[in-house]
Amino acid sequence: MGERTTATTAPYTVGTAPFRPGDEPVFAKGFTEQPGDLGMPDPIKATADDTMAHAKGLVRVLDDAGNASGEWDPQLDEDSLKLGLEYMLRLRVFDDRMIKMQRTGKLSFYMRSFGEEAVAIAQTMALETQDWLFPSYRQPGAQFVRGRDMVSMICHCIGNTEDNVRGRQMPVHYTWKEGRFISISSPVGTQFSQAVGVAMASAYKGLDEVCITWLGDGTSAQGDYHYGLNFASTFKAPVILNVVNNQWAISTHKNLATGGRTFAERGLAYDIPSFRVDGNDFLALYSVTKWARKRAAAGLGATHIEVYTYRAGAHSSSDDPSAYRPQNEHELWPGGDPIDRLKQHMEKIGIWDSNQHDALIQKIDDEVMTAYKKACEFGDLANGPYPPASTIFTEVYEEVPWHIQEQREELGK
Amino acid sequence: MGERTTATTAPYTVGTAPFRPGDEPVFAKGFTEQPGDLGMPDPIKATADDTMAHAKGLVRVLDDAGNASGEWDPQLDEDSLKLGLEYMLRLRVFDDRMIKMQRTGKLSFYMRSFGEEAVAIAQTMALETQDWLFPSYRQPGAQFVRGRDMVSMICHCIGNTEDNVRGRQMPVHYTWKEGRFISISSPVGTQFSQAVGVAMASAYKGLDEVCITWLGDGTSAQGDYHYGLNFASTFKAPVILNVVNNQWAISTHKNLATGGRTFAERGLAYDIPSFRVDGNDFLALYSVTKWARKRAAAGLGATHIEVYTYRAGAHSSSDDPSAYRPQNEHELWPGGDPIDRLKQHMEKIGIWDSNQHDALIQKIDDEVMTAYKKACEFGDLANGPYPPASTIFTEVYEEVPWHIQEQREELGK
Amino acid sequence: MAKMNMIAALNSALKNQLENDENVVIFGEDVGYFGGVFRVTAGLQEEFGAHRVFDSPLAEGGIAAVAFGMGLNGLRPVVEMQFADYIFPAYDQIVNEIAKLRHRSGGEYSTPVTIRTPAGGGIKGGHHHSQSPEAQFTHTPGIKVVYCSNPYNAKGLLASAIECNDPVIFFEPKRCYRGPFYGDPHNVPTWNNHPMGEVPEEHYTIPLEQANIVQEGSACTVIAWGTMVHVCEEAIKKSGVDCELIDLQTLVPWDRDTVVNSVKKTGRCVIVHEAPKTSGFGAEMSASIQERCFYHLEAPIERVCGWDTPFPHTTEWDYMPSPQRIADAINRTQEE
Amino acid sequence: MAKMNMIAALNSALKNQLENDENVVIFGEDVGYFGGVFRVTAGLQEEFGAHRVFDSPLAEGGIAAVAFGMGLNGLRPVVEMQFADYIFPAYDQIVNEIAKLRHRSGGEYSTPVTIRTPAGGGIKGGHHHSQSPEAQFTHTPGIKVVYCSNPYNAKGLLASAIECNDPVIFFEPKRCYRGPFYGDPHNVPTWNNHPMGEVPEEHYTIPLEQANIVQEGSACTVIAWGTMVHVCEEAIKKSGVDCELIDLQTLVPWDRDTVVNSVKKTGRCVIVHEAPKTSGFGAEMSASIQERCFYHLEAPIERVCGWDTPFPHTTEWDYMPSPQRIADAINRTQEE
Ligand SMILES: Cc1ncc(C[n+]2csc(CCOP(=O)(O)OP(=O)(O)O)c2C)c(N)n1
Ligand SMILES: Cc1ncc(C[n+]2csc(CCOP(=O)(O)OP(=O)(O)O)c2C)c(N)n1
Ligand SMILES: [Mg+2]
Ligand SMILES: [Mg+2]
Repeated sequence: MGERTTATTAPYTVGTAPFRPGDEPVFAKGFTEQPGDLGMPDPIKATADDTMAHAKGLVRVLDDAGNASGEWDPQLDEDSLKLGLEYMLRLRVFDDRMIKMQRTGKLSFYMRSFGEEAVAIAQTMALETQDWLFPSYRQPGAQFVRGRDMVSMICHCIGNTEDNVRGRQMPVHYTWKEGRFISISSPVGTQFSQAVGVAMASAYKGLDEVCITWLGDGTSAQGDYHYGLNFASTFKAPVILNVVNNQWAISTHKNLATGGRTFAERGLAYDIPSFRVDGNDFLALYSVTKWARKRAAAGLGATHIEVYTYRAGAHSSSDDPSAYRPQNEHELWPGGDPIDRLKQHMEKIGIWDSNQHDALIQKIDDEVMTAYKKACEFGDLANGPYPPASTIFTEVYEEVPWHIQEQREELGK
Repeated sequence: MGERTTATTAPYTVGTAPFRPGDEPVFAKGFTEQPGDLGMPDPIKATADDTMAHAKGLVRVLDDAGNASGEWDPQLDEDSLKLGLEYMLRLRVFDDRMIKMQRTGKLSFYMRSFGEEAVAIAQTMALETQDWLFPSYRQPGAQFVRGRDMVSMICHCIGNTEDNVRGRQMPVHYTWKEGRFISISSPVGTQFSQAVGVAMASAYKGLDEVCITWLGDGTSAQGDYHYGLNFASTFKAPVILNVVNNQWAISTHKNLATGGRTFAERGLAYDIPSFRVDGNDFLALYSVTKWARKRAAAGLGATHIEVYTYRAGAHSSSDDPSAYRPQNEHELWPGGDPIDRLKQHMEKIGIWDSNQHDALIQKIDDEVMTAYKKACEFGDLANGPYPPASTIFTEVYEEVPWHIQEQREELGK
Repeated sequence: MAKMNMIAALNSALKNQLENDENVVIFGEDVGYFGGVFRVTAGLQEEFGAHRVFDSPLAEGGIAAVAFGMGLNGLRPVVEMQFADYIFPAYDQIVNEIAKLRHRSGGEYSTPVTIRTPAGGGIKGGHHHSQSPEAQFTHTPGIKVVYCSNPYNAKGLLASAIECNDPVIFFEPKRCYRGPFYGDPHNVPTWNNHPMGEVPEEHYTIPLEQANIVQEGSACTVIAWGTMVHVCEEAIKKSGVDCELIDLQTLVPWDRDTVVNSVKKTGRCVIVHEAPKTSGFGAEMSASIQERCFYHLEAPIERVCGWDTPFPHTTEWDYMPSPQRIADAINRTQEE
Repeated sequence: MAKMNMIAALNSALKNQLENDENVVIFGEDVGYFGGVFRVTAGLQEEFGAHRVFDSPLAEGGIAAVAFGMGLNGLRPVVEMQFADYIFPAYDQIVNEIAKLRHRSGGEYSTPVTIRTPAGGGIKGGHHHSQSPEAQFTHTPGIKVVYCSNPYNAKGLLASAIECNDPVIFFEPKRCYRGPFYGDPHNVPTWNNHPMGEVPEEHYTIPLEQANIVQEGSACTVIAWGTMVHVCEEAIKKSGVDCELIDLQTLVPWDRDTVVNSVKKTGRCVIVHEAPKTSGFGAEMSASIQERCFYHLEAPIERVCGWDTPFPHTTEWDYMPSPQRIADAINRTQEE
């Protein structure tokens, strides 16, 4: 059998990113796909095949100039547009404040949603309040939509005495049952398949509830992605399965997570209607999610959505992307910025101007600062006070078993 | 939030089999897809998209009357056809003998390839001898093609002193390094992703080798299926990835493993050329596998093949399918029997008749009986002798570490 | 009371739970129409419907994940892993997710999943149908670990496991499904005339955290679970020593008082399990007993376990602790 | 000799291996272009090419499986699991497949995979960036388990692991990547002037199965691995007791003679690890030592471990064994 010298095959291919530090990123200006290219199939009657063009293409409502058009235009009223913008701005300002606090040691770690603010916000706005949210660490913005108090969010991030998860998890790993925002877990992707179970329970009980979940382009390589799609398909669970393709998984470009097709196409192979959506287009995201909810609530099962966006910031506060991608790559990204694009649209239709915008930012800045100060009254990571050490031992089980009780006594705190 | 009474969604769907005991299976007579329906794309130039029709359709060469036609006809010479038939018959006779032995306690357990004999045999014949075989428990037939001595195979199954895996694994879990037949493992699906690594190593060394692997329709629900396809796609590994869709996973019909699409279509979503092949059509299987090898050897990466067949027998000697499917279902299966169909073809082209056939069966019967008797000389499960108990302790590591040595001494055998 | 083997007893427990709590759902590979490869769920789909008892795709990781989600959203899922050897694709979902949900969410969420799985050797299953991986779960805070040994405790413990608001992993010694096993493969008794084969049809529970003293004795404490409980009974007879035999039943949390009091009384202890010795749960028992009973111990605590090798097929009787090996260990504790 | 921190030492070991054996390949999440989130593989792709050092899809189960196949077919894959907490999706491939291949194939096949993974607490990682899951691998025959503690042994042990023809899982205490940790989060020394920060540039090995006696002593044997070795040094000072400190280095197979001789000499023993107490590897050490040294023991063997709870974020210093808790345990062994 073969010797090394008899080689006839090439060594395996190792993918890389299109641009690396030192390269000048060359992107098209704007996407080639345009609003109106794709029609809206009937959510009740559509088959997976009816979404093939949507899975390969890109659902858009806003064009590069900020005009909304096409069948997917959700025709949102003024208040909703303003709310959407406000939530996105709040998330961005909040994130910036947290990153500053992280640098001063007031929290150990942070992850921003920078550049992806539309994702959780538009999608959560498209749902009903009884719907379950099962996020990754990149969708905390959903909490603003459901009205979570920022003080409580900050208390979690700075791990103080008012942290509702009692300092047990790292920052950004929110839990908020009142808002049906399910606990975020660090192992990536696990929520994707779990969400199917949440949705099946709602269906079992005959309730008008759906569950939405998200994972990243990188994470789609996990087994949980396959489990999620396959169980959802098999049981026709009322679940909305999103892959947020922000092009990067830490330093690993999405070229290394997919062999060249869109992520959305993966869903078709499970007979699940699948859409690729401009993730920086608030209106398109809203609209596709509404479509998916309608279908799920009718008992027709899952929709798979690839949210096409770009991670504009570092992966986390521990990461420095200048080591693996050009520093200006995100500015050249053809999808632009989700906040700028909604603002442009609102200006275009005459319900917004830059004075209002600046005033809103100012208002939010103040709110965030106020919340921040209030939260710090309960302690922060640099200075304490922290949740008492006894919280290590509680809620491991419903009741504290003898061996954990003994250990608690041994610690004596 | 919702009460049970506010139900608007239907409970989740639970799939089932098309026919259950007591039902009369209603299948079409033969497949609607015909030889010649699908052309053969160029294995070097084809993209995954060029195989879309093949993934949704069914590649056939033999029609229901036993005539070969179409671009996929491999035009095998007479000797190859006779060999293929002989290997398949040998496998069937061998399996029948083993099942009889199992009933007498000479082996603990057995799994037949009944109805699926063409799979491993046609596919292995289409490969080169240096290619790696990474089977599940349903492809032991590949060993006949590579010339493994039946005595040695039986010695494994009956766990005697000559078992080359030293009585460590259950019957049918063959290993045969000389034939590049990689060790079969019980946890289903693990080989599928491992095969990609085997193939990458061949490519790394620049050798003209490919690796072929198989898993079942049921098993395609495992994470390893997704890993195998995704890593193969990402690294363009020279691997042939087969899903053997024999309709059943023990009692679970394939309806519960896929949401209604073909398994082959799954491969397209990874940008891997994908084919659905009549798995009881020796010629079609051979041909598609040759195609895949050509492509892999040229450094163009994986091919995904759904082998469409039917598990005619029980899942294993521990299983009784009459509890979950009509007893005559396999007789009505439109794909027929792989041995009958090749025989019919050979008769049609005038190179075979029933006298030859009966004589061949007789010859094989004798060979198997001779091998069986010879193997039993080295012991069998009912009567021993077995591999010595000391084999428990060796080859756990390359050398026996102190703690295992101590335990060996404690056992004192 | 009815005569039941362990399969019937488990089936009876599941039936009671399905009747009493509409939130109980059962799923797993082949558990629906067919009723499971060991028939533990036989008849349940027919009686309770396919939305309550159903077949799932062949993916243990997906099964565990879906159970997690159902449990979080108010159901009480009971899943079967077809063999304990095949639980490992679900390991991440169990140890990182199911076990930690309550803690990580500050108690806002929890998921009362029960994972049933046939475990252990003695059926010529070789490497991958014989393992007894309980120790690989006892190191994970947040799940309870139960191992039944006979029809009576199988039913009572399974009822408790399902009713427990914490996740529970429930091991069933498959060698004992149809009868106890006393270490002699040629002696194949049934549960028919065994006192533990008398099982109430009605619902009852055996508390988790409670061991069972199978027989009292004064000279040595023998601790076992699953199939090994019966093998130990035989070994004790063989040894001629007056042993106290404890069936641990629940491994996490284990029954401290029963164990510690017994060892303080006897001053000697032998721990027996099928799984490999190194880092088996016997190590934890030995270490804990030594810490709590040091000044009462008259002889080293002995462990009799599976060897530190994969589980073999033809030579399995040389792998599993035999009555003789256990009796020898008991006798060694009496030497001083 | 050069001054190296643990990251540089590991990088140096990998570089030597890539140079000396063309069959060595390295892959994992972010290990290629970027050089790993902890920078252990920095510069290697540039030097050795993208077919030898590369980024893989984000799937630990796939990484382990591909490594299995490469190892079986003649390569010597060294893979990184980004955090030990994320190794569990690969658990099946490791414990059922990689560990058992040699045995199950009658020795015809084997796969010399090395799995490197940063483990342990002390970096405010909370539930899922802090775990130290070594015990969950020590129960699996067929793999060796190594845990380094300083730059010098990190390099020598990693070289041995890669050259070993058996699969090895190699834990790196991430808290000690840049300096030892003595239990005081406000004291952050570097490896710069530490004797173990002097590391040869050239290839060398430290045998697997060999513990390191960090300091000799006569009154109590303290056994630890990883970060806890340094915490124990501090604790021993605090205790004022003349302790012998053993850095176990390799857990499977562990160094029987060094450990047993030490405990026979001192008659006392404290075992320390970060992982939860129940079924941690300390249980195995305690049980084994008790079996082998029973008649030499003057006091109960103590274990000082992480609590039986998930690993917390803000209160991690109350979770990890502190010098004080360890010193208290050492002192308790001296009471009799
Ligand atoms: C199972 C697991 N493996 C590895 C990690 C470490 N890790 C955290 S985020 C991340 C990248 C995720 O990328 P992607 O899925 O694209 O999500 P994004 O960060 O871009 O939102 C990695 C490797 C993890 N948290 N869990
Ligand atoms: C990981 C794992 N889970 C469960 C099993 C038990 N089991 C063995 S074969 C089988 C069904 C496999 O069906 P399929 O993949 O369709 O293959 P077929 O038997 O039809 O060839 C099951 C559930 C196993 N061996 N491994
Ligand atoms: Mg990403
Ligand atoms: Mg099948």
